[in-house]
Amino acid sequence: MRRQVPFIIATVAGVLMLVQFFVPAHGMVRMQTVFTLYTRIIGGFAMVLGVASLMQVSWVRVKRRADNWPFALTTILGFVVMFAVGVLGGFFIHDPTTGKLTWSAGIAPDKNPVFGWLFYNVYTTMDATIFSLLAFYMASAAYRAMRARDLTAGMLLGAAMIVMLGRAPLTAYFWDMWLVKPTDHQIASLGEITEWLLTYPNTAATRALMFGTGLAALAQGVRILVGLERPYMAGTGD
Amino acid sequence: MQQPRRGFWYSALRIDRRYIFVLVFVSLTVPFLFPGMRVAVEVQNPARQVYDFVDGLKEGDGVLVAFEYSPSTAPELTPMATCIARQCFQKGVRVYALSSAPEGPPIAAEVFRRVAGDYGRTEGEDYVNLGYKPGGVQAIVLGLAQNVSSVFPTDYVGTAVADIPAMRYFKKLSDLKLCVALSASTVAETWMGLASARFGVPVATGVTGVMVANFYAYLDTGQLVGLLGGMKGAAEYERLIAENVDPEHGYWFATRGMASQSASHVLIVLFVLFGNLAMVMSGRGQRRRRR
Amino acid sequence: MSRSGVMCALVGMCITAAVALTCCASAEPLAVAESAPAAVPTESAPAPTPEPTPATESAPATESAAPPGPTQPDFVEDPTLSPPQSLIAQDVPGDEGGALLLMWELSPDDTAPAMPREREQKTSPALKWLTKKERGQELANIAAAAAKSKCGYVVLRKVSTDSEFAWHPSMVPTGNPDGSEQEDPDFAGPETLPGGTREFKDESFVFLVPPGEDSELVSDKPPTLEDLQELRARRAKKDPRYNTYDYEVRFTKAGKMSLPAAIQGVRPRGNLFNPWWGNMAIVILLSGGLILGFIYTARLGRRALYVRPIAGLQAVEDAVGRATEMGRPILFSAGFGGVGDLSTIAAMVVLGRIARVAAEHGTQIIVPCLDPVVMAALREVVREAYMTAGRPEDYREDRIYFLTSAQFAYAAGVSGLIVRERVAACFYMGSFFAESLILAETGAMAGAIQIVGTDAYTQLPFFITACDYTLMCEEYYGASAYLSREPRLLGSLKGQDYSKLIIAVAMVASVILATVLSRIGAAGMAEFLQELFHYRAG
Amino acid sequence: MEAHGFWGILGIWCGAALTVFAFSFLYKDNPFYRFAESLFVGVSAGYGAAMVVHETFYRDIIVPVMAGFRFTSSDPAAWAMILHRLVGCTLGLMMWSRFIPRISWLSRWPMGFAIGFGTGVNIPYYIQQWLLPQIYGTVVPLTYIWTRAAEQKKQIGWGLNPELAAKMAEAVPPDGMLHWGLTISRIILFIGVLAALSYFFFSKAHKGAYGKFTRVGVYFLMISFGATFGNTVMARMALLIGRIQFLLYDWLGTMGVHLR
Repeated sequence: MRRQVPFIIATVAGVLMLVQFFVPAHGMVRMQTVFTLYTRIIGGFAMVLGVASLMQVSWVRVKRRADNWPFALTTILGFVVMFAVGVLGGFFIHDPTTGKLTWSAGIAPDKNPVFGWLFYNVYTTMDATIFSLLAFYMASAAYRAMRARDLTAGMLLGAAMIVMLGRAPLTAYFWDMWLVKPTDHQIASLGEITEWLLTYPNTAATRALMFGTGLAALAQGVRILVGLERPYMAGTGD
Repeated sequence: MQQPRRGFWYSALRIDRRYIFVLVFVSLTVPFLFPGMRVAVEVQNPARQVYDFVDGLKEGDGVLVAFEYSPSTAPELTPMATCIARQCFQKGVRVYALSSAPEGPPIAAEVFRRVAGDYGRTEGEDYVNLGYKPGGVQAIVLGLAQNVSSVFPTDYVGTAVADIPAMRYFKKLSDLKLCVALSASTVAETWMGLASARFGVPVATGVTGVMVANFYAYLDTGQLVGLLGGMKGAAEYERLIAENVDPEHGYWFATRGMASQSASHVLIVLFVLFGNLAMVMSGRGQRRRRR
Repeated sequence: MSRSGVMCALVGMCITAAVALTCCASAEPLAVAESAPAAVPTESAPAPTPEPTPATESAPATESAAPPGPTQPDFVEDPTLSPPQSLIAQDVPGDEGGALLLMWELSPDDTAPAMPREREQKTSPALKWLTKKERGQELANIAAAAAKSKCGYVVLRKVSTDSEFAWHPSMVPTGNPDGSEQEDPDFAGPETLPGGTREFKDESFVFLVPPGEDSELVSDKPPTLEDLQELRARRAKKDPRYNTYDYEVRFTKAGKMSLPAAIQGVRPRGNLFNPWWGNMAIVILLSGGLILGFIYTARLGRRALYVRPIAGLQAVEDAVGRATEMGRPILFSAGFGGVGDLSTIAAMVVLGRIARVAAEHGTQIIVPCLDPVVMAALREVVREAYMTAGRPEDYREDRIYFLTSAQFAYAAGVSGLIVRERVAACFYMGSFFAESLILAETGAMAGAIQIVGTDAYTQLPFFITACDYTLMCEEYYGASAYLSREPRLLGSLKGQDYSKLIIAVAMVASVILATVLSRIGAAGMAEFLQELFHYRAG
Repeated sequence: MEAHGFWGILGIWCGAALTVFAFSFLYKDNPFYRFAESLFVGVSAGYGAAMVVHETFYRDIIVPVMAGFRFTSSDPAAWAMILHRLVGCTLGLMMWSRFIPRISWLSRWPMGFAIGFGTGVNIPYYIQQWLLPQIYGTVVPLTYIWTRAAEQKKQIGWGLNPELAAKMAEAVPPDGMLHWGLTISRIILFIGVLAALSYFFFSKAHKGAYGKFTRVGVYFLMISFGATFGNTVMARMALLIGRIQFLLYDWLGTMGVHLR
């Protein structure tokens, strides 16, 4: 009951989906939609679990006045506001033509002014900004971590620099001015070299990686279906 | 790291990274202070293939543009969308936009709002913004292949698709001549795998630079008809549009960024060279165990 | 597998079949519109119900049951034109059941050359062994010749219970996207199929969703119950599970059309196998079989299975040991996969090992999670590891917590964590995306030993440059097998290896063959060889 | 987006402030960044939760069930539809058994279902995404025949240089000839695939000639990673450029400074 039923459920679901891929009949397609619905619902309930965990952690920090508890409070407030506005914003949308709120479903940021404002000016701004922090880290990584310690690292470096210069119109332009034009296209342009690098050696390696990953995924799947690995047992005591 | 802590090169290796950050910021900002600055972009084949394919479409054909990205990657992907919209509108090709990402539709609306006017194209007649649908891109594509209205009963602003003239020519996925998946994730692969391989609709992708290298493998197998890679790809497309389609209109975001792009690339290359030089001169790299 | 495992597998298979049947049954309406035939075929049932017998031959004059009605505005019937011959209807193989194929022979009055049917194009002697380009050229020539003859064919359709035939939807240029025809002002007659056409694929069937799942309900202006029922009734007409259909095919020339070749009571049905995916089935069966086979040979233990050492894994002890010396915690991140993702599952195995070592050394392990379900799973993995190490009292659940499910919020949170907690060793196992550099570089800044295992090859360069050890893609999957030295997992690794060997051999052989073929001018055969590996998505 | 109205401008200022807060992390970890970070954590969690409430609880459960009950009289199929929701919610509620450790083993059932489902879906997907298409792309004749038509389509160099392309095309006989460059490239590609594949072969120690071959594979891998690195630099810089454009154009724009 505790050990075998989950395994049976997993195997049944897995084998059914595997079979469904090859059986195009409508009944099986319908089954897939039903199963997808189940997983969506499970995910929804699990999300509650996760949010509860986050709120609990933050709340404990606030209650205990742990260090930096104001930030935990910020998290809680941010969540509460966004959630409330989001839920209401989903059910009452602001109709720009009539200018009044109407009952609806769905959660379009631009239909609810408040939610939209939070979404665009807080959510997406932070999203984009933290994303763009990567540029700085990239630079420092290039300076502090990229070392031609051996031949392999050297090749990584060389390829990276060729691509970077080839992708930079300015350098590509000067290369063309000084090398390509004078020799009447006996020397390939930097962009073409980059293209070649990407199209042949890069594709070769990528393919090998894809073969490997695909097969490894298949093997792991088989192991799960026959119960050699039972990750679903985790997280539930005994 | 028990090494003698002395010597210029040694200290250079341990320079505070904040100086690097400042340099990066400056190299990116300065070019923008000279709005007149332009850099010519070399057009490569993957971008040209996209251009040629759209160029080969006839008036009245349908093109689907999937805005599968959030504003965080808009600098790379939105210029591509703008260019595709321009080329399609100029040829009279209908454009349908949809997204499996909740942040996508507003971007699509913005792009259409900016471009459509230049060619006198109207919403509903020449382009439709179908909006966002949860449940994953696989479900969306499979649904579209059967029946559009089952997935998108209404468009983004809530008009029933039955009342939209342009939707008469887009009842199911196979009515389209091209799908363009603009994505910052593997969603583009899913579009390719389903739309192209299963339903035979050609797929071109515009992806962030991160994924370009891997997508070349799909280009070679013919899974893709064309590929726009990152801001450079967008700039290439912008050049093709600006020179062949519509010189006067348009504010070429990507092309403008190219100056900063070049500067930063050169800076990074210099960083790498200098870092390695410092390692050599200081006589010892950090002995980090590695493969 | 253990005996109980085998038992469960068997039980599982039985239930699989049962669920399949019930699920498909529940997909069928229990009681349907009055037009429903006695037996609604359950496509995926093992014994397929007999296809409604197609009228293989039709005597035109007698069976032209339907006089041209008002839905046929601008073709006048002309008995002198002879109709298409020997009309038959076939189910399109390997589909969901939403397509029907009408095939006929040309009307004697048709002057156009017969166009090869779709399924003939690869086999007919004229078109065999041509490359795609050549074949396309040939077909284009035939089509051009056919276009010269100003004749064509029209298809009419009706639900068997209806009285009047109407133009087939795909010949009516307008209408609702949901396929329900509507009167359109600028409707000027049907688009006829060109002369020489000998087949027509009717793909206009749509399966009705169960009541309540209609997408209209979630739109901004949900319809009333009456509207919805009316709409569903209209859609039910297009559902081949509820109706059979009658067809008429007429030969048209210069605004006239012949008497119909008619056919009654046919409908498509779903099929039990899609031949297009045969090569995929072979790949899965072959590789899966190899993997299972090696698992069993490994269990019998006839010969020890060698697996080459994987550098990154052997360094785990060193890393944890170093953390112990410095008295700092270690950090583990399971990446962005959901609990079902294979990369996450491999991460759990690796975490089990790391946590055990940490427990033995008495080192704190911090695990911030992106996915609540993953979090729950990881908690249990760590707890079991501590118990195995005999230190259950050291296990602290609050060190394994749900941070957030937003990518960069997570990256920011973890990088802040690394700096604040002065982490000594970081393990990133799982699938990572753009945030990889933030994590890896912050770790490098904090001077932590970093060991990475990921299947996200876009992020590998940064991990390789910024981290100490990197398990690339498959190495990472192999890690779980390598860690738990179980013969079964090693066996599965073997299976992968041999599948790879087969792929390599197949590629070498085919490439050489293709090259030779193309050099001796049989490019078509080379393409055919390539087509064997053609992919279909699903 | 250009600012209009008080709220628009306030939004831009708020966005600019958060941007600066986040960038301040580059100097050092500080309260401003921590504020922005924790705010973002909360807001994104709230966003996700609101999404779930609408897309799952409302659209997938409440709406269909409410509508379904209206149908049950006319169409028994509605019962099946409602039953599906019921099963799904039961599984979902089982997940919540984690709140009660004593019965937390119940949550294995939904997890087993989710994992089994994911496995079954992913196996074919990986194969048809990564295995077959790439074999398909590799199994091509190594020799490439150059025809004038093909050459005329492909313009070289700066891409927009018709007369040069025409010149190149003239050099090609119309019936075609062996293109050595592309042929060699294809051979390199093919060898690269095999070599890189051999690196991921676990059953054999990397020794001797085979070891050297796998080294070649590693070189190909490294070139590929290098290319990825270069492209990613481009991507990240582009993102930062986006933010800088926001600061320089939108934010300064609200202060009357127009750089465009």
